[in-house]
Amino acid sequence: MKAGAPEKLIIDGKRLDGRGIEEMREIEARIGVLKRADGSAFFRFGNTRALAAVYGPRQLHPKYLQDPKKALIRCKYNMAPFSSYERIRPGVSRRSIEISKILTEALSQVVFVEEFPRAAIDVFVEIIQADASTRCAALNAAALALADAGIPMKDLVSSCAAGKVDGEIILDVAGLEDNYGEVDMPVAMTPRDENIVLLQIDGILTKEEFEKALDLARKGCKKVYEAQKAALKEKYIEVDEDE
Amino acid sequence: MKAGAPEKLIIDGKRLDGRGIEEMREIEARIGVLKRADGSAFFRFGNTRALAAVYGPRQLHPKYLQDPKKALIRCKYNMAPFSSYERIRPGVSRRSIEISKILTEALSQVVFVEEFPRAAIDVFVEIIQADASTRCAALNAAALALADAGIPMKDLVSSCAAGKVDGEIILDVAGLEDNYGEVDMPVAMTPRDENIVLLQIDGILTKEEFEKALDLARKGCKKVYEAQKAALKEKYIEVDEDE
Amino acid sequence: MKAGAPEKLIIDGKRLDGRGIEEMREIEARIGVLKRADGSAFFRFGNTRALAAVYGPRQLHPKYLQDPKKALIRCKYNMAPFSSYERIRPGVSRRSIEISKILTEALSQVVFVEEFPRAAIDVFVEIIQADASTRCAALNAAALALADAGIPMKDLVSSCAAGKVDGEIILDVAGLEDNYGEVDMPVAMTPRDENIVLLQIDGILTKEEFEKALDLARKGCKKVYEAQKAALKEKYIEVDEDE
Amino acid sequence: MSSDFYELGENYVKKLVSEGTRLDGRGFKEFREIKIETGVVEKAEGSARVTIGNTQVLVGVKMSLGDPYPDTPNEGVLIVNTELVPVASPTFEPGPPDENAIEISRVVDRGIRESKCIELEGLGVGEKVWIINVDIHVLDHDGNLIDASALGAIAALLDAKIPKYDENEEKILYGEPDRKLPVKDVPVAITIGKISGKLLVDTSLKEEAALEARLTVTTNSNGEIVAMQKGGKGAFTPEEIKEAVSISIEKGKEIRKLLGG
Amino acid sequence: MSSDFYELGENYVKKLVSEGTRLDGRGFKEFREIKIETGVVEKAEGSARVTIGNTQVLVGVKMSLGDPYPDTPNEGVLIVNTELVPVASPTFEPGPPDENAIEISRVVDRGIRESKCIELEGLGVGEKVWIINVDIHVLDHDGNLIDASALGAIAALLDAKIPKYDENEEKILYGEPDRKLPVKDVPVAITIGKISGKLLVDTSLKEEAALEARLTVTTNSNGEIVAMQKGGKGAFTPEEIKEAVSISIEKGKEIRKLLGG
Amino acid sequence: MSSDFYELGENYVKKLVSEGTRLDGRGFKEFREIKIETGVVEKAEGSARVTIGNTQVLVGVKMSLGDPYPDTPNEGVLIVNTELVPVASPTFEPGPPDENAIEISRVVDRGIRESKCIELEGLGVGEKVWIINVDIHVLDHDGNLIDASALGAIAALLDAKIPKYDENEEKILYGEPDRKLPVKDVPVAITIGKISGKLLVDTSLKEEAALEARLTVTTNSNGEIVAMQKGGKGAFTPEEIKEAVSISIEKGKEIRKLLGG
Repeated sequence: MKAGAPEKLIIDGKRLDGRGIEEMREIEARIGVLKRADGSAFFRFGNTRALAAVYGPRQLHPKYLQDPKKALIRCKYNMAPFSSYERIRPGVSRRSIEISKILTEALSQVVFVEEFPRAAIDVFVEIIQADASTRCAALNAAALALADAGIPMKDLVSSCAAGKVDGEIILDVAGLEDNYGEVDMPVAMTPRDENIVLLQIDGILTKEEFEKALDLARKGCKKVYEAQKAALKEKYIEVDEDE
Repeated sequence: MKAGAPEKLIIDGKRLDGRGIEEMREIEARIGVLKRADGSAFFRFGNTRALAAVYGPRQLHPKYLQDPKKALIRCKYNMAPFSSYERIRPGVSRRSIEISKILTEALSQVVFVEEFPRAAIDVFVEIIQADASTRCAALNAAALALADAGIPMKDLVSSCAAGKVDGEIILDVAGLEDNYGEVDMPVAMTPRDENIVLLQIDGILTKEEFEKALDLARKGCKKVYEAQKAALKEKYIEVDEDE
Repeated sequence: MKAGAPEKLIIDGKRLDGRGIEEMREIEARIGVLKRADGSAFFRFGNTRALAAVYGPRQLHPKYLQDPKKALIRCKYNMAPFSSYERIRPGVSRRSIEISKILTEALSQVVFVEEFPRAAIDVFVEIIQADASTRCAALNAAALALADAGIPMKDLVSSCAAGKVDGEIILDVAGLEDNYGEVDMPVAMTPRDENIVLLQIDGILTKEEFEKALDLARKGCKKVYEAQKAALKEKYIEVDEDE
Repeated sequence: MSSDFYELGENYVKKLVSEGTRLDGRGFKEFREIKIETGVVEKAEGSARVTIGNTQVLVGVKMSLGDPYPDTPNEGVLIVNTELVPVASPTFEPGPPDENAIEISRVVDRGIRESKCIELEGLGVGEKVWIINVDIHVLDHDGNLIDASALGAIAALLDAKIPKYDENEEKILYGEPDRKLPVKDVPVAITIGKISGKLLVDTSLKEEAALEARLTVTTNSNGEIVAMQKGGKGAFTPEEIKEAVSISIEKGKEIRKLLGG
Repeated sequence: MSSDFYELGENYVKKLVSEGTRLDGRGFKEFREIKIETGVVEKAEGSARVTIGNTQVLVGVKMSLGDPYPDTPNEGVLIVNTELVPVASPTFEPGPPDENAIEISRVVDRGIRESKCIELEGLGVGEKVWIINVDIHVLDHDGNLIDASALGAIAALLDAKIPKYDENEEKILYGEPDRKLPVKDVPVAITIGKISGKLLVDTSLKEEAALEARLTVTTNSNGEIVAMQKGGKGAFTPEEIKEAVSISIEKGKEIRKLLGG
Repeated sequence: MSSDFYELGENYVKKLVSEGTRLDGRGFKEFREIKIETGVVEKAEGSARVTIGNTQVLVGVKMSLGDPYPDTPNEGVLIVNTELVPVASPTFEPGPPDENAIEISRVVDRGIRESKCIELEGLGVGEKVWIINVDIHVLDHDGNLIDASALGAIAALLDAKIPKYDENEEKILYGEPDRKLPVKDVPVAITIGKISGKLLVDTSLKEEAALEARLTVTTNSNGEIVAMQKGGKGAFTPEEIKEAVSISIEKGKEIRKLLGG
């Protein structure tokens, strides 16, 4: 066992931060939070904060990377140096390269890339503060920023993590659960048709536990989707009121 | 106070190397010191030695960097590994990147860049030995090398540092003054119209002290200019004699 | 003397691994060992194992590197991280850059580069295990891989090392001889006309010793050539039998 | 083989799969021939060459002494690194690992780490611990690199011996094995590809040109999931995911037998 | 906004300035609205978000233990780093800091260092000293990045607490503040831009397309100059420099008040 | 000088050589004028400026304390580094050493190391040893960089003094020499070029455009070979190699005299 681990992470059905087994942290979603970007959004799960900006569709350089049939989505995930107790050294890491790759793949599924041949659509995500599920928060912010930029999309992407802690399948791993829990399982779905565009597992699950966790994550993604829709609607109403 | 600091840097109006308050170190300026370069020059303030070479105007690659209206000046400042008591690791540092930037900006002011659209004019400076004011020596050598290369210029650039040591405003900081003095203030001017193209301050000055230091630096720049003119003239005379 | 050195490396005319002064280690040569490459080969001197792959002639990018008169040979030498007792950090080292350069130069001598203007012929060599003479094994594998790729060549290249150990001129330095011997001298020849395309010496030799070593290396290269020819013939026969 | 094939072939592969067949006639849940050879690099503490059809991967385990993680001072440290060396494919270039190589490393790493197959506890030597470097060297690329890499990694770990350590000289006596590296489970990664809406195992390079999405499921000897990674730009339905998990558990068992596990 | 604007707009900006006005109607010595919010990143020892108009900068202070400089063995070490992250502008690219980011770092660093505002003496812990990492993260670029960055840096330092240190475990107890970082002065950087021969404060991005030269003057609470940096390809007359210094001292006082300084 | 010359000039150089002459009228075994000046950088422990015709190389020796190689705990460590700085040639670019710079470093390094000219034994200071950094700075490139670099390196080493070390303060007292660096032999590198089948020494830049192959032979005071390096894309016959060795021994003796060796 790792040094510093608490004896139990779930006591009488309550988690260390007071949440129930299937309870998510507070969610906050806002769009249009940056002025310079073509689209932007902020997404928060408790203390995990992500900021996304979209630039594009724009010309892709160098030219040999252009795809004559579609736009190239490029998502870059980055953690601010002060986002974690141990300072994060600026620059890419193996972890950030892998996360950027899977975020890019997840977003590529929902954007109508055929509408912008030869173009690039760049999605940059900054993790302002990290307390687990940063890739889920990143993806939620990125999908909103794409919508804010007016990029045509088949669907949004909504993401959250399930996991296993003290033998229980739980929703939205956070805090000490992230260090001392058994399993972390980030999931992302297209909310309307419930297709899975991101799925990772770290840790041991039986097939039955996995299916339970997947089902729980699906419920979590739906809640995320509600927050995303509300953020988009709020802006829409604001615009209306402005007119 | 830093370890190893001397008690006083000025004793009875004399500095540790025997100079007076407003006295510069020995200056040496020569042009045409390299054969391969299109223009070259050597400049020395006491033990600070700088060597500059100019290549260009020449074609700028990659093409997307070309400016259809003018030449791009690119100045690179580099310290030789053996130029300092502590060996300088080869390669760029944050310091050398910043100095290269401000030297480039200072030189861009005096070259008739409009005469060479789409071209690059590369100015490389090697600090052979460092004893304070390396950026000033670099700029003095660079301006001479540009003249040696026959690049049309509105004016030269002449540079030296003023500073504050033991509470006194002095000219041409050097030696222990560089480590233990209060203020270093490199200045560069176009000598004919006395415009300021480089100015930095590290350390605390009142407005009055600053104005005094600026005035002193101006006098120093004039002396530098005399040495630069002499170097250019010497070559000109040599050429005459050759003919 | 280095720590851990054995008292003698040659005892009663026999080397520590039982070989005579002019005896080479076991040689193994095979071609067509990889499916994806245009040509490939494996070469072994005892415990030194090299794997070479050829890609090309293929288009050379970026275009400004293209030579309108001939193909550019590019050989890259790399040691697998597990090829040595001390793990080799992945990535290029000064050593691997130098070896890549001299291998490229040696191979450029034998390929009819004029036949493929503007093209690149890439030769990649992986050292799977290192026990001295890795550059010789690399070159032997590379020459075979070029032949396997059907690249027209004036001649093969055959390489082995001579050396000096315990005062004696020996063939094919290996094992402790590599660490504690006096001289290592890798040589590569074009086997038919016996021109020297690679030659390096580390260590002290008189002119007479050098000439003796060169002569011995020439004999070694001939043995290497026999093994290379056999490998090429074997494939040729296999091909015949297939038909 | 020209790169044109891969473009043109994409539709042909999809057509075949939608008709229930594959380019080389295999069944959807059938691997190409798998060969595992260990002890192939004498200077490595452990090594394995794995071929799956024409795909060839060489894995070496090198052990050295280094600092532990602060929160696990007595545990050995696992480091997995993948080099897609340019001998293996015309599209691989020399240089630091790209995102594909990094994804392989991290998926293989997670399978080993999360299965807890190496007894890392007890791998301390004084203040230091054994660093277990697993280096995956891809030599020939004909598809399904993740499964081949993961299989090579566990095979090389099962082959690995900890070298003796001379405490007086503070020197590792490479070439003089002390004891086997304690490996007590055999994680196996199975990657399921989706083409024309069908699920396939062990996709070849030509098939991968037509791949919609993929899911790698690593399972342990108990048939439990220890790691999972969805890759590719496409999506899976929850039902497809569940089916893929079932296939992975089943194929994992078969392949584990090849390692005597 | 298309990049064409910036080209076309350059002449328009110059014309306006030469007529005595600015694009957004401000006076030449008038800043856009400044907002300063501190404590915005709980995991950082200190943090601040500064907006000047649409320019937005987030600064975090992280503290760790490291080696002192050899000639100041008991003093803490200040490190300032700027990331022009690509969310902030279509011209910013991922990668290591470029010359613009480095210049911001070095100008901000000099202002803090030369003002001696942090009591570095006394920040030793045994053989180690506190390393004070000031990370400037530019989030939205609408001009005047130096002033916003410098303001964010000093605001975050004023907000910073030194964490507790467990000497037995040799571990920093992040999240458990011990005492305030001792900051005893408030350096403020004011950048003066020159357009059409006029001096302006707080240039917006559109104005910066027309910038001839700029001068950043950092002053302390006594109204003394602590650092100066001339930037840009143009020149200043000595008189302009002196005027710029006066403006900077005056504006520095105003802005220092926003920090309670 | 335009780069066209080098292309056009190649054939002219070859023609001249095949007729028994050279561009500048020198004999095939004749060097351009060699000048050696030492002590040219006061802050370096040793330094030399070498010119061979218009080729100019500056070499500095800097000494610091560092860790020995594990198998030679009492020996100093030699590190040779070459910078082809862009002042020297329009084809040199800023950045890390390329393959040409690395080859120069390694050829010079081998000549010094294998000649055993520096008494490395006895250069220990407690647990540390003296690290001898030989930095070759090429300032003007008109051909034959290897010989000029090697000559500058040994001249700078012969000039070098070990600085005093204050054991109490654990500080090197730079600028206060303690004793001469013990150098007991003078290796000299001679590079033989092959043009039109003829062997030449000291090729100029224009001649190097026509170079078929080259051989660098480093010899010691006894006239023994201590290192050799064949470079270039061409080949030598064994007889040419033997002739080149003889020339190198002979010219090495001549040049060694310039160093008082």
